[in-house]
Amino acid sequence: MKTTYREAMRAALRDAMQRDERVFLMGEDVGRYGGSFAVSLGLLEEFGPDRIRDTPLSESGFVGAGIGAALGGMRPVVEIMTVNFSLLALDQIINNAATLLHMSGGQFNVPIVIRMTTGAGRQLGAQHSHSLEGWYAHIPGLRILTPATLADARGMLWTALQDPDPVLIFEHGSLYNMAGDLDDDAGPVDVDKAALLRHADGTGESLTLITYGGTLPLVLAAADQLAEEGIDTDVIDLRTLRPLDTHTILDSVAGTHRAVVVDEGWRSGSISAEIAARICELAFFDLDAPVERVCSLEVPVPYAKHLEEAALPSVGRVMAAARRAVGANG
Amino acid sequence: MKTTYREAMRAALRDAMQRDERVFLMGEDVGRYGGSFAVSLGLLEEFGPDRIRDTPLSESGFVGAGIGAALGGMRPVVEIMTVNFSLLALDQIINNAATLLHMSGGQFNVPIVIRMTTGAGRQLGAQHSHSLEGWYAHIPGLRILTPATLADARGMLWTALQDPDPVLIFEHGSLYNMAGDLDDDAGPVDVDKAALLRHADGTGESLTLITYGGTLPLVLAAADQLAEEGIDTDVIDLRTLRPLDTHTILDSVAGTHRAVVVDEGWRSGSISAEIAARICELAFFDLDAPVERVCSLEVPVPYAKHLEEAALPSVGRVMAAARRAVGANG
Amino acid sequence: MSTLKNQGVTDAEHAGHLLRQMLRVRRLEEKCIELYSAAKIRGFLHVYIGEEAVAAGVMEALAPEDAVVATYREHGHALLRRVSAGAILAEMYGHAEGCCRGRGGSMHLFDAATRFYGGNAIVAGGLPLAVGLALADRMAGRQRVTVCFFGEGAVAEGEFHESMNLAALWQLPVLFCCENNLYAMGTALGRSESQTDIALKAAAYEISAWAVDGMDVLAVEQAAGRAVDAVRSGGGPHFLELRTYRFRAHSMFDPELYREKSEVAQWMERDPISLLQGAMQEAGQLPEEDWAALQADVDAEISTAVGFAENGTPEPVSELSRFVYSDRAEDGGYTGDGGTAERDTRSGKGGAEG
Amino acid sequence: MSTLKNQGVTDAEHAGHLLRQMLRVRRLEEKCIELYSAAKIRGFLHVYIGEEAVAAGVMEALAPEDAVVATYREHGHALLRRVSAGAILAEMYGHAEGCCRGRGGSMHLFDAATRFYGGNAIVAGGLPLAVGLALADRMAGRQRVTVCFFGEGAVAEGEFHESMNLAALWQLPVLFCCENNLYAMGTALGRSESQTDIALKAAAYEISAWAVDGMDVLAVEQAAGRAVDAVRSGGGPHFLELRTYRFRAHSMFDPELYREKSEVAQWMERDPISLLQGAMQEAGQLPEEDWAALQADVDAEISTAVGFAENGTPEPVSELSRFVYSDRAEDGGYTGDGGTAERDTRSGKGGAEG
Ligand SMILES: Cc1ncc(C[n+]2csc(CCOP(=O)(O)OP(=O)(O)O)c2C)c(N)n1
Ligand SMILES: Cc1ncc(C[n+]2csc(CCOP(=O)(O)OP(=O)(O)O)c2C)c(N)n1
Ligand SMILES: [Mg+2]
Ligand SMILES: [Mg+2]
Repeated sequence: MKTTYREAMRAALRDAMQRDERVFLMGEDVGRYGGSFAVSLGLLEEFGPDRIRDTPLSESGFVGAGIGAALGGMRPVVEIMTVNFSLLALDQIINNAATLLHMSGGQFNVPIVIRMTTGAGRQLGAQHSHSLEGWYAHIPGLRILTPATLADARGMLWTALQDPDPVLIFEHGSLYNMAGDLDDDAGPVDVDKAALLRHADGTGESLTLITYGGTLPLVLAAADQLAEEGIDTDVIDLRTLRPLDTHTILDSVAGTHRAVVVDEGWRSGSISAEIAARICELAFFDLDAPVERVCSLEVPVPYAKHLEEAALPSVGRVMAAARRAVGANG
Repeated sequence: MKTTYREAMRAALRDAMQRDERVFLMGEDVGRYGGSFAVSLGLLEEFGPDRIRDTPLSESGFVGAGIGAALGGMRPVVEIMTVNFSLLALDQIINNAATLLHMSGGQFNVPIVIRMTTGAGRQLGAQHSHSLEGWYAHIPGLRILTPATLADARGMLWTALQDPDPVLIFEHGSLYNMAGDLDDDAGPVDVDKAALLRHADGTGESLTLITYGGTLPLVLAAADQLAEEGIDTDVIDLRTLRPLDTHTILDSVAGTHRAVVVDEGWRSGSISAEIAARICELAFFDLDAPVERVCSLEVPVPYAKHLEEAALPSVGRVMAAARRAVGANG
Repeated sequence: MSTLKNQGVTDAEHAGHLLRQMLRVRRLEEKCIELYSAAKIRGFLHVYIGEEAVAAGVMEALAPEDAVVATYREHGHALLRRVSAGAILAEMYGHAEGCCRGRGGSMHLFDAATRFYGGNAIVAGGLPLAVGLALADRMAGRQRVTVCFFGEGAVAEGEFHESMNLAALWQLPVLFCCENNLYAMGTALGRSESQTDIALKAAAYEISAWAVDGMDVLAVEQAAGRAVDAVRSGGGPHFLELRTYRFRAHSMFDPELYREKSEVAQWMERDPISLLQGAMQEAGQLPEEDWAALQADVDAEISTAVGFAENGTPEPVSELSRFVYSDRAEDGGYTGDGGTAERDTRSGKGGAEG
Repeated sequence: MSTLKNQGVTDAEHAGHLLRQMLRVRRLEEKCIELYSAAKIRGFLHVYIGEEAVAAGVMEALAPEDAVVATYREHGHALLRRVSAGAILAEMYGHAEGCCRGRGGSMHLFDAATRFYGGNAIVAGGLPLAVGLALADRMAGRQRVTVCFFGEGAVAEGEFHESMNLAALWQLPVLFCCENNLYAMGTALGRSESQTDIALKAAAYEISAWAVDGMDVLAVEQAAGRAVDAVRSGGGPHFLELRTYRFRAHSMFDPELYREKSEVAQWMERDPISLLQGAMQEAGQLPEEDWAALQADVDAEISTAVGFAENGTPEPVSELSRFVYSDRAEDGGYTGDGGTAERDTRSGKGGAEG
């Protein structure tokens, strides 16, 4: 079946609403407007305003209300229009959603799913271009999902709704229009494992490329071009940033002895730092070269196209890092 | 002069208020209550309610107002009672304070200083025990200071106030009662360089211990005990978490070939991850062992004393990591 | 006062019950202070002494299926919601027998059995939760009420505003109970609000709101009864401003520089326990021996609770990483139900090491 | 309307000025749409068409030393605050000649010279800034006014509440201008507020607040004049609810599913430009040739501005990391003064690599 990432997300929402009457969607403009990125377009007509619930501009209030509704037995899917506005709801996410289970000694779990658009690349300027999913992955008690494929856009939501604990789903804004084929019976997916999307066949120099979300397409493109240069890559789509599937990473690096991590967050304190640190900790004597990181430059993302492009990871920067890693064979 | 960390902070505030009439302190209970950690005790009487300004419980509002006042030519010192409540003000800190200079093409810098207590260790439970300074260090546009000594408690504030850009000062709650000697003429300090507080003299196995803030005392204690075991350490107090003084770290590791990073944040995505990643990137072929990290366990900090202690870094855990690093000589 | 004089003491048995409830809280709090001084309890400790009439009166209006959300000053609320004094004290001892297995402490008491949703140490942090609990009831068509307690200091927070608006906009079954004790730590109400009439502020959201003498337990009970009935029968959110006073310091660290001793003394003349006790005695409904028996009963309850706490055991350190994520069973499903969780068919394990 | 009929047109020259101001905004916005379609402008674009009377009326009341804080729908505010159309368009082209050197774009116009503090793409994010700017003036004893524009959607945010309270509590010299165009993206006011009378909400903070016909530029000007005078003379914060309507979609991506075309058409009958133009014509104050000349003038201004933007240059990529931290000079001091910075004696450099 031909579909898009947006449609796959919508199908997942529709499916969840049909399967479980405790599920409802709540957020700014999810209803009458059709969703700011048109993900929920048409669902209001299908499920009515109670279950496709438009909220006022009150991020802290309605995220907190989602947590309360989850405590009250519902299965809320709360949409924060973009990650940029989630900063207004951080207290509720960290101090309530992520901690209630532990503070209550196991009595109150919070089965909420919070979805938000993330990322830059559309010239929206500093306040609308944050990539903070890796930053959120610092918080114990949260599960962080980053669907980057049609199958994951279609499948991760239901899996998240089955989780008794809070799950945050980050959808990169540049992916919504991604089109492709999806199995007609595509459904829930396992989220505990990273995906090895490309496997180095052992010919030539080899290298592991690790990424997730919005940068996956460019990493795959870089892998194709690197192959032409004789650099053979494993490509790992992390899929879940917390908890990280360290095994898949280490298995790959054990074979390739080199890694490049790519993410759109700012470099210092990025999820790439965590991955690099883990690889160095756990595969230190396997490594033939330092782990390379390709992240966003540490500037508020500028509006101008040429500046924004220069600030973000690119195929060129990934290839340069890959060449460095391979050349650094010590 | 005998003093305490608390008194040194107070002296710094008093001094700044006297030297620059644009400086004022604003926050919850800084005035009539005397400051929730008694840092500003007595200042209301000295400077009056305009400049020692009690605010309502409105973290986002008064932090944003501090940013506005800074834009308006004042030099506000905004106290957020603890880092835990700063989550309510994150939108203002990240989307305004940290980005205005860049978004405005250099027109509007924001000379605000935001102080807050950080850290665990006093059985305050999950919502009152966050250590998020390393997490804040991810944000470009901010400068992150973590005074851990009397000299820095006395000296960093004025330096921060001279900075044309937003500076966040994190004061670990366990340090306020720390007593000791301070020069009578102690004053502003450079914040661009990490401090090498102890230097391995080259006898025996050597190792770099890297930390900051609330864990500095325990790292120093561990260093003493390690010396008795014949493990000789450089101890680095980072002092500033953003921008990180990578040079001081690399210089030390070039001599010791091993490092243990200690911080109270949760391990995944901690500042320790960033430091470990940088060391591995920049000193890969110098290293004799993987960089060790000693962080808090990834749980919301529990109330019970024995559980809390088990969750936090300790002298014992630092020593164990140091021994691992030394033993792992490959 | 009028309530106490005219109507309250008509039902002596019920008045005696209320007196007992308030006294139980008072004695529990006094014991907490004592145990804190003895370093048995640590962390922050905020006691409710002086404000007992509020929780005592409001809890009377609730049914077991209702829900309660409170603050860090919530020992009394937990107790009157029927969490045992033993479980409360054991929690403050950091023991496994505590209502949160020692993980929560004084500011984070929780109890699923009585739908007591905390304990929240972030001022105003519980309000959105209460709105959500009420939303769940509303969507599920249940006639339950959620009661949310918070101090007048919380009114300045943005979350107060967002919660009022959501509750009113969606006409949710929630009762907001603002415990106006005139101070937020050292900040007097007049220094934190441009409009100090809190009930009026609530009314600006089109919420039915009224102020009540929070030292008069019968007045509180009556007002809460009316409000809860209205909420339960579909009347939308209601709001009570309960005018009260905290007799003790904000917490164990507060030097109380911000108020006069005379002000405290004046309010103590309206001690809610003495008021009711006096009214009952005046009406001849509280013979000396009943009063003595009542006190002895309560003392016995508290000392049993202390014994329970003292004899508790520390939660094993090996359990430290539990409850970061819900437990998973061998088959990959979730074991705990935490009130809401259910099994699923996933494999793997969410570890505490991220 | 009464204003327009009775009093406004008494000063034909001034009315002509206001007409010109509104028309300048209208033409600029129309040009933006055109340039967006031509992909010269990118990102999000929110135009002010239909709401011109608000900015035009309010800006008249301000002195050069006053400050303005606006939203992401702020091209008109910037223009009428005297940021040149060229600098605005160049900014949207992402050019170095733009008022933020291409870093801000449509939602982030800033200008230190005219004290135009943006441009803020976080709904309600500018309100606390305005409170702080006013606080600085108050503390420094300056008689300046800060005006803060925001949409009615912002009223639901906690930051609105906190800002109202702080401004009122501290009696700060700030004028809040709520541009009530009835929709926040697709959310009608009645679906976001339990109390839809915005001025009444503001009054609940003890702020003098009144509602104004936002399609009547003379009424806006009059109300703003009064309010600014009151604020400047120490009367504390004031609040205007300006009732207006956006004729176009929320942004270039909005399919406008949430409102009827007929509703839009009805409001367009009260187009603020046509209203003033009509009243002036009726009063014989706008001869056809004056109107034609005015239009030609404005068209010329805009096309000059487009030329300026077209001829702009991209900011060099080598400058990308500038302005993350203030520049430091060779001697370690800071070079830029950004309106507030000063030199100091520190050494070293804050790099973009954290
Ligand atoms: C968001 C937040 N800010 C600050 C604090 C610190 N704090 C704890 S209690 C308190 C006072 C709250 O006063 P009020 O709401 O009136 O409740 P009361 O203590 O009087 O019962 C403050 C400022 C906090 N816990 N949370
Ligand atoms: C905090 C936040 N939440 C959501 C958004 C997305 N958003 C941008 S404009 C807008 C509508 C705002 O409406 P209103 O305040 O009435 O202003 P108007 O667009 O009508 O001028 C929304 C929801 C945002 N920018 N900021
Ligand atoms: Mg209070
Ligand atoms: Mg609007």
